Amino acid sequence: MKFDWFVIPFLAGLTFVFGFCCIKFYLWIQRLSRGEKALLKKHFFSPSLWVSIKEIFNESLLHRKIFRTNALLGYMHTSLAFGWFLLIVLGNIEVKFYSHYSVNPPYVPIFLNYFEPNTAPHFFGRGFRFLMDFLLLIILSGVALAYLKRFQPNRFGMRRTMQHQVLDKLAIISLWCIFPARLLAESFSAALYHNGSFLTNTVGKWLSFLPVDNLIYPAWWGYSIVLGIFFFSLPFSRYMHIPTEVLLIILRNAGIRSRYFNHPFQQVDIYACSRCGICIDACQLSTLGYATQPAYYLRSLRYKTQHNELTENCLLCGRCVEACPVGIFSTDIRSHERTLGHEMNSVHYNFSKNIPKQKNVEVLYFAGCMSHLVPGIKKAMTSILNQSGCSWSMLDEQETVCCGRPLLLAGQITAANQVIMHTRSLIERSHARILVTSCPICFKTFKENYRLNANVLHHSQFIKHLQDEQRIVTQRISAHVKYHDPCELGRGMNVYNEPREVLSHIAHLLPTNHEKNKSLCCGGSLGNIFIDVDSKLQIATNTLQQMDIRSADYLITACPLCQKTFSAVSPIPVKDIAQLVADNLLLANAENKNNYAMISENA
Amino acid sequence: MKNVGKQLIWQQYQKEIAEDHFFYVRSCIRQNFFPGAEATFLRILKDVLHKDVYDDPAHTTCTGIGYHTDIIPLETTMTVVARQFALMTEKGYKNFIPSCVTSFGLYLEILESWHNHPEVLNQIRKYLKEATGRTFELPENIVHASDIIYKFRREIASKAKYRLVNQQTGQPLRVVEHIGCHYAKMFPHKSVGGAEFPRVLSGIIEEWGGEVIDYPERRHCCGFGFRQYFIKANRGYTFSSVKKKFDSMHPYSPDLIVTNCPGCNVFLDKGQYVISEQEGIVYGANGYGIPVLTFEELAGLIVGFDPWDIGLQVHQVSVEPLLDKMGVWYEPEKKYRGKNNIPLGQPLQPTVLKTF
Amino acid sequence: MSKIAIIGGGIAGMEAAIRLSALNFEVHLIEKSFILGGHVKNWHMLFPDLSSATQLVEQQKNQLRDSVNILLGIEVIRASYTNNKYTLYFSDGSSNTFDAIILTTGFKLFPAQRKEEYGYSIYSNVITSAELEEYFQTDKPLYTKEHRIAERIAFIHCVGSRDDKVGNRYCSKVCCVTAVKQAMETARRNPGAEIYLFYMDLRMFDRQFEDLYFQAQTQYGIRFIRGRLSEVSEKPDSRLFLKFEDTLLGKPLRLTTDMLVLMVGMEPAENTGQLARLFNVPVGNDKFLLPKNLHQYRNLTNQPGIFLAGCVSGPKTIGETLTDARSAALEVYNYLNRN
Amino acid sequence: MPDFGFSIQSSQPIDLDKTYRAVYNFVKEKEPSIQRCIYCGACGATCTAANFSQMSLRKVNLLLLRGQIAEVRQLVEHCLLCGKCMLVCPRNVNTRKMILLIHQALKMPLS
Repeated sequence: MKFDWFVIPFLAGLTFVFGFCCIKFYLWIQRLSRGEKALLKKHFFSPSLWVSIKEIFNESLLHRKIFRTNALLGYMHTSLAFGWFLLIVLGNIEVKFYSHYSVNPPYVPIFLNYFEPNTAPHFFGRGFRFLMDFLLLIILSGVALAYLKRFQPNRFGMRRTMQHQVLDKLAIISLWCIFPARLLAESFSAALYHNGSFLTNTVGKWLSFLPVDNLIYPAWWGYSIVLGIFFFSLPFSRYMHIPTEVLLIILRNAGIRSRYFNHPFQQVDIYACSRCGICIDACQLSTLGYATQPAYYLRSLRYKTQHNELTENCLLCGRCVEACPVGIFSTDIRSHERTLGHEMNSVHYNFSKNIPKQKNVEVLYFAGCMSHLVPGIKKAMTSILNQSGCSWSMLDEQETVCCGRPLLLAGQITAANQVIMHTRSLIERSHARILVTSCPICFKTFKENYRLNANVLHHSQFIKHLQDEQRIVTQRISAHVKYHDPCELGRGMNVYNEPREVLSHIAHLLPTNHEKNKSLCCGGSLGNIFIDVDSKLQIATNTLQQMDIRSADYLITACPLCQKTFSAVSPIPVKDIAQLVADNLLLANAENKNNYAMISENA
Repeated sequence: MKNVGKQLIWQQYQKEIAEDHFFYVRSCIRQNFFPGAEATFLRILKDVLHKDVYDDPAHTTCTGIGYHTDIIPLETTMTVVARQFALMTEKGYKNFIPSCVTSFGLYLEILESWHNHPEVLNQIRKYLKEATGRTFELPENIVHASDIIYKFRREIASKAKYRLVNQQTGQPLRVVEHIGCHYAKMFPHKSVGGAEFPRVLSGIIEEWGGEVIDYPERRHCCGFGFRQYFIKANRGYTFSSVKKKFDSMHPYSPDLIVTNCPGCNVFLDKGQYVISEQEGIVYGANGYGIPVLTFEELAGLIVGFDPWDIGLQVHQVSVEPLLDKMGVWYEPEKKYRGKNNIPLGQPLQPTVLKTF
Repeated sequence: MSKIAIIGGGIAGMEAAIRLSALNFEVHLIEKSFILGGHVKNWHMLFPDLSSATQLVEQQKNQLRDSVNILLGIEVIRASYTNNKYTLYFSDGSSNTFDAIILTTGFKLFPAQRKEEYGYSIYSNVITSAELEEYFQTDKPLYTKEHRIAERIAFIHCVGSRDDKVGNRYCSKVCCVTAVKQAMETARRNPGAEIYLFYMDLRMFDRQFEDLYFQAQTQYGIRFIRGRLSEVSEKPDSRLFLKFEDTLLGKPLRLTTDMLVLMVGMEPAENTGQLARLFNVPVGNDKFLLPKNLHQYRNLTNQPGIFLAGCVSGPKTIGETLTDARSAALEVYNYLNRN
Repeated sequence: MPDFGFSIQSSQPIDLDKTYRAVYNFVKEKEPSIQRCIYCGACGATCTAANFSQMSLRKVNLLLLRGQIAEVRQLVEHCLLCGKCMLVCPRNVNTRKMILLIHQALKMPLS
């Protein structure tokens, strides 16, 4: 068995990383609940494992999501990750061609040119040396891009980059040195033994003026040492994401989610963050100069530094989750952390015990607190509901009640449950089959936290149904409109198409630069309890600029809070989708009232 | 503290006080709770100042207490007041001096009403005539008894045996003055010095060598308020007011409180007992209270009357510490002896407030 | 050449004199005291831009041309009107005849001792806003009369304004913003001092006034309390004990302060009534002189040739006073060129 | 003690000399926008919780300034954090944060 002392740094590092990951992964998995363990077991022994493997290949190696963000950035990541992966795989295969190795210690393929200076004479020997040179070139191009990215992040589609810590810097420097060190060692080897291919031979020739005989051994040492440094720093730096992401993908596909603060899945999320900084540009708070993005937040969680402000200063708009190449649910983590230690002192809601009996109706309309500040929405919904011919009533006509989500967003679970219980009993009292709400915030809570018998619809969905059933008829107008996806409705509840279809029936719907899951936040989000109103309006102004709304006649949204926030700064009128519909209602024939049942069943 | 501003104010609130020939009417509360006080006043006017003063045995209450507790109709009150004036007219006097501050306020109020509504005055004349056959003239000069002492304060000072000065230290005594609400708050221009910075007692105190304490709750009512005190459950209001005043004056460590109103004197004196029992607080030095004297008693003390003749032994708060400070000579064993050395009996001892 | 008398040498009088002399009229500026500049010459800084008051007065004095005849230490005693001309008889025995007269006698500060219960001229640490403003001419921080640094200062709005008790129902207009300005200046001089403003309503009516208010709240931490002072007493250590009603909470409120600043309002200048009788100009309920009407003819009176400018016709800010004086100058010009 | 049949009431006024401002200062330090309040009452007028309680943020702010912590405690426990007040506030006070900070301060040993 071949051995030389210089492999020790590499071997020790590799052993350390392997051991560290095994222990860490074991501890995480062990902390999962019994049900979650069963899910994981089931995932391992079912075809769905294939999905995970495919995803690991696509994301951990090919980095497809980063390609979508920016091709150059994607290439950089792919060349490094997939290139290195292939280098290791091919190296291991290549070793097989040198038959005298029965057992291959892991260092042999890495330092093959040292242990086997003479290329196998057959075709495969030369072929492999060529392939290995080619892969090294690809990787080196990736490293070169990484250097470039430090200085010119704009070329990679990144306006802001992450401010890294010392340990991360050490790791990144060692990573950058690995492949140049390999090139150097292999080139020296090629100069001496002519065992290289197009790259190493050429570089070897250029370097042959040096005392190659004396330098080659230190060069192998150097290669091994930088590998060792990288491996030793990996578990403590951002590069821990490399092994963790694999586990993350498996757990996620097994259906495991973080359910409370410090859940093992959350730990996996935290370690899987590569701090690539893509979330920084996605986050609108970075325009205000706040370093509160998941990269910073997760880092602070991982190293347990003070981060109260980071927990609170988040719009919970979900743009970072959409943008994250690893798919980390950072908003969940923040929501869970908000429940800790921030619980309100005591809450005491004197809800009336005597809830007046509601008349039985088909449709119960819930405007929501915010809609009361935008009475145009209430009025529009009233005329739409009247026109639709169904029997309906408005739950919060006299007194506004709260859905409880604002409390949830602030982490006030106990208080929120009190409110939810009360509002739920109010809703159930009406026995309505459909609950329509104008507020996406309420909508999300009704769907997720209420377990209602009624079918819950956002008013844009409801209007869409009414249009499809021709229960309301609208006229076409020549106006141009742009549609803003509210965070809670779009990314929150995946309602993207209904509002667009409704709008395209009435006006010319113009595209924006930020459609659907890429849409921006208005800034008014109740998720952020840190920034003040001035900052929120600044975000709203930015958003409107980016949406380039001046080309439209109206900005349409489907959330009273978005409308209220935008109206404060918008140069063009801001309308709710319901208002646009109500403004263009044509008097319809009120004959087919009975068809109404279909909506509730189909929906 | 600057006196410039106060003097400007006092200039605006000066009134005419008659020189001699007074018709004196007594106070219900004063003659019951501090029976020596009115006798001392008459004694000073007659024996010290040599004035002509008439104390008519036929006069009655002014009904002020009944009036302020809403149990006597205004016409009745006016008719009773008219009878007092009739007595004065019959005896040939024109200068009317009530002993009671509430009476003083009530007389002023009625005179003002009659001034603005002569028809009411005629009505009252008719009532009085029908009821008693008497007729009356309105007084030419009506002032409170403390105004008389104020007017003659210098004369009294010149005949004084003692001064409001601590004999041990030579420092002036620190005196809190308390003016009854009805003295100036109803008709500031009928008072000496107005309602904000009344001069009637502070002038006396300064003339007699004392230092007046200007403490934040100086203007606050003693809390009597008639309706408050006369309903037992409401008496807490009265003593809350008393406590507020004492809490406020306490940091100034007063040696003495002087009042010109009979009711105030009762509540500031007896109130110290109530507070000591209920709250365990005593405001004076060494566990004794702060002595509360009426202006007549103080004047009597100054001119050298025997403290027990003035009636200081019936005060709740022991006056001995004050007498010692002023250097007033007194016989402790005679405190509870009446005329001809007859024992009057000993009062019960409070649990918290110390007494001699 | 027409002759014009301007009675009152404050900023309104000077401004009108400057404008009219530029129009080549013979202008006589009559001032009772021996210095021009009225109240403004005593002020430190002007709201809302904190520019220098003395500079304003000095600028005006420099602009008064030689053609303006300045009569100092002189009062008008008698006046007669014949042939569209006024003859004025002065306190020094002289007399002169004029084609038009502008009354610019301005205001006097409310005498704070009339609010007895506030203890001005009784308690040594009660001062008026005017005294504070003059004190600001020095660079020193605010000391109490016992030479302690004032650590807590209360400003009381509406002293002598909006108060039927003292016979002034009107709002003096400038005190609210003055209090905010002075509170900020005090905060600058006495860092760390607690400063309270007790107001009835904050009337920040003009441009940038609200900005000052905002700045006072956020930069200087001035505490605004909607509350009415009832009375003041002195504590044994000569600090002031104040009793208020917190009118927002509806509760009584107590506070001890080192100093109390009374924001004294405006009253018509002492001789305003006399001038009104002299020229037969009507007087309003508020005792300020009444113009012909309060819209188009704010500078005209019901007497031909008698004009008003500045605070003689009601409280005004400095900006308003100067504008008013210029407008009066134009009215005089129109009047003299009416034929 | 004799039975008097009545008792002396405690003093009602707010004593600013003894005002307990720790809670206000805590909130102010973390959320300076609380100082901008002009007590107009828009928050109380729009308040969802005011439908079934005495809640008024204007009053809460005033009570904090005057150190009336017991009353603050009673009022803030009605808040639903819905944020309507923030949308109507003419001075842009960050009201939700303010409420959460008050709750935090009330839990701390200083109060």
